[in-house]
Amino acid sequence: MLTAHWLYGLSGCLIMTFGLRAVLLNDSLLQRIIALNVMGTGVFMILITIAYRGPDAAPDPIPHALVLTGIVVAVSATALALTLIRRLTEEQDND
Amino acid sequence: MPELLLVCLAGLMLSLLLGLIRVLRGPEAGDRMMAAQLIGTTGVGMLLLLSLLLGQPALADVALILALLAAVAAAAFSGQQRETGND
Amino acid sequence: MNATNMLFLDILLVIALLSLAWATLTATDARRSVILFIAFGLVLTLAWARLLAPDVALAEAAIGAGLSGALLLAAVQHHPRRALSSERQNTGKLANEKQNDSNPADLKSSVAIRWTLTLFCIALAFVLIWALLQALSSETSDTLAQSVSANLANSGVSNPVTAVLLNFRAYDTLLELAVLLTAVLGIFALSEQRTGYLPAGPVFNGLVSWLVPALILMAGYLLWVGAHAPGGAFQAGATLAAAGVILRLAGKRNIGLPVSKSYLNIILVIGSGLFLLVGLTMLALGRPFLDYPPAMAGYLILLIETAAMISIAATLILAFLGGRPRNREDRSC
Amino acid sequence: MIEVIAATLMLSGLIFFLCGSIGLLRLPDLYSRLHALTKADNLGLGLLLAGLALYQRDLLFALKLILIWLAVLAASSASAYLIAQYSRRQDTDR
Repeated sequence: MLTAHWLYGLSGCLIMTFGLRAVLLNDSLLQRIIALNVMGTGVFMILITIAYRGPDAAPDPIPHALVLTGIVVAVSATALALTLIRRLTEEQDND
Repeated sequence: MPELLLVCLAGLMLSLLLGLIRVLRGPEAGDRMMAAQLIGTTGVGMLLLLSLLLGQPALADVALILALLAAVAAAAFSGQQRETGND
Repeated sequence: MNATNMLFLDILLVIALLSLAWATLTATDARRSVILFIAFGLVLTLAWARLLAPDVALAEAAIGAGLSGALLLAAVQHHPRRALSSERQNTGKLANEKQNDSNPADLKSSVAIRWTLTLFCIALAFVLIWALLQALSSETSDTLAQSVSANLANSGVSNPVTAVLLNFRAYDTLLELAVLLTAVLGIFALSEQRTGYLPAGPVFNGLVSWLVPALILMAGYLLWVGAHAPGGAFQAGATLAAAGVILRLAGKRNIGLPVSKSYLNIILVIGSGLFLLVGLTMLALGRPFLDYPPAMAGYLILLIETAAMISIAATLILAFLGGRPRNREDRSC
Repeated sequence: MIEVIAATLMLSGLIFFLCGSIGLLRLPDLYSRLHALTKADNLGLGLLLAGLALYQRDLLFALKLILIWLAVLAASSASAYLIAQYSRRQDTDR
C-alpha cells in the first residue's frame, strides 16, 4: 500500500462522511445540495485512489470512466434539484 | 534538474495555502472570490509543473481549460439578473 | 519522479481539501458555501492531476470549477434577500468572525437527533475506512484492467478511458446520456427559464468576444484528442456549455441554442438517439448490441462522441437556464 | 546557460506569486488586495511559464504555454474588474 493511498483514501472517507452529516443536518436546502456534491466528491476520491497504482504504473481506467460519468450526472442532478428548490420557493411565495 | 521544478511546485503550493487562508477568512464574498481566482491561477502553474514532473502532457490541456474557465465563475458571481421576467 | 518527493504535495493538498470541505459544509451562509465549493473544486483538480487521472481532472476543471459553480451562484443570486442577510451583517464589521455556537439553526433540531446522526456518520466513516483498507491491502488481480489493456488495440481508440466509456462499457454511457435527458425533461416539467441577465459592460463584452470562440475551439480539440489522449465527449460538452453560459451571463439573447423548439428537441436527443441507432444497427448486422466491428470502431466512436458532445452541451446550458426556454412568440405578450 | 536563465525566470515568477499571496493576506481592504492579486499572478505566471518554456525547449509546448498565459492574462483582469464592480455595487447599496 502506498502513502498516497493512505492520504487520499482516508480523506475521501472523511469528506464523504462530513458531507453525509451536512446533508442530514443542514437546514438550508441549497446547502444540502452543496453537501450532496461534496459527499459525491468523497466517493470519487475513494474510487480514484483505488485506481492509482503508484507513480510509475498506469492507473486502472475503469474507475476513471466511472468517476467521469459520475461528475456529469452529479452536475445535471444538481441542476434538477436547484430547479426543484426554485419551484418550491415560488409555490411558498404564492401562498 | 527536476529539483528546480519541485522547488517551484513547493513555492506555488505555499502560495495556494496563503490564498486558502483568505478564502476561509473572507470577510466579504468578494475577498473569497478573489482568493479563489488566485487558487485558480496558482493551480494553472502547478498543473504545468506536474505535467512535466509526472510526464503527463495532457495536464497542460487541463491548465488551459482552467485558465479559460476562471472567468466564468467570476462572471456568474457578479452577474445581475433582470428584475422582471421579461427576458 | 519518485513518490517520496511528492509527499509534501500530498500532505498539503489533503490538508487544503479537508479544510475547504469542512468550511463549505459548516458555512452559515449559502453564498459563502458556494464560493468555498468552487475553491474546493479547483484544489480537487490538482489532486486528480497528481493521482494520474488527467481525464477526470479535465472534467473537474470544466465542470467543478466552471459550470457547477456558475449554476450554484446563479441559484444563490436568485434569492438575494435570504442569501445575503447574514453575509451583510458580518462584512466589514466583524473581521474574524467565529462559528457561532448559538446558531438559531442548531436549536431547531433537537440535540439528541444531532448527536445520533453524528455518531452514525462517525461509525460509517470507520466502516468505510475498514472497507477501503481491505480493498487496498488485498492482492488485487486487476483482471478488468488487464482485459482493458489487452483489448485496447481492437477498441478503435488508444485512450483507455475513452475505450471503456464508448466501447467496453458503452451500455453505461448510453444510459448516462438517458439520465441527462431525463434530468432536462424534469427541469422542463418544473419551470420556465430563470430571468435573464442585464447586458454586460464593455469589459465583460470584450472578454466574451474572445472567450466564446476560444471555448468552442477548445471543445473541438478535446473531442478530437479524446481518441488517443485524455479528453472526449464529456469534457468537450462541458467546455461548449461554458461558452453558452458565458453568453447567457453577458445578457445575450441568443446563446447558441436554436430558437425553434423542434430543433432544440433534436439537439437534446441526438446523443442518446444516435448511440441507440448504432447499437441497433449492430444488432441488425448480427453482432451483439453495441459491439462494433474493430475496423470501424474508431469512426463509430467519433460519430457517437460528436453527437453526445452536442447533447451534453445543450443539456448543461438548459440546466443553467433552469427551465424551458421561452419562445420569441411568447415574449411579445 | 539557458538553464540558468530558465531557473532565474521561474524563481522570480515564484517570488511574484508569493508576494501576491502575501499581499492578498496583509493588505487592509478588498480593492487593494485585488491590486496585489492581479499584478502578481499575471506577472508571476508569465515569468514562470517563460522559464518553463526555456526549460523544456519544445516548440509546441511553448506555444501552449503562450496560449495559457494570454488566457489567464485576459481572464484574470476581466474577473478582477467584475469582482471589483460587484463589491462597489454592494458598498453603494449598503
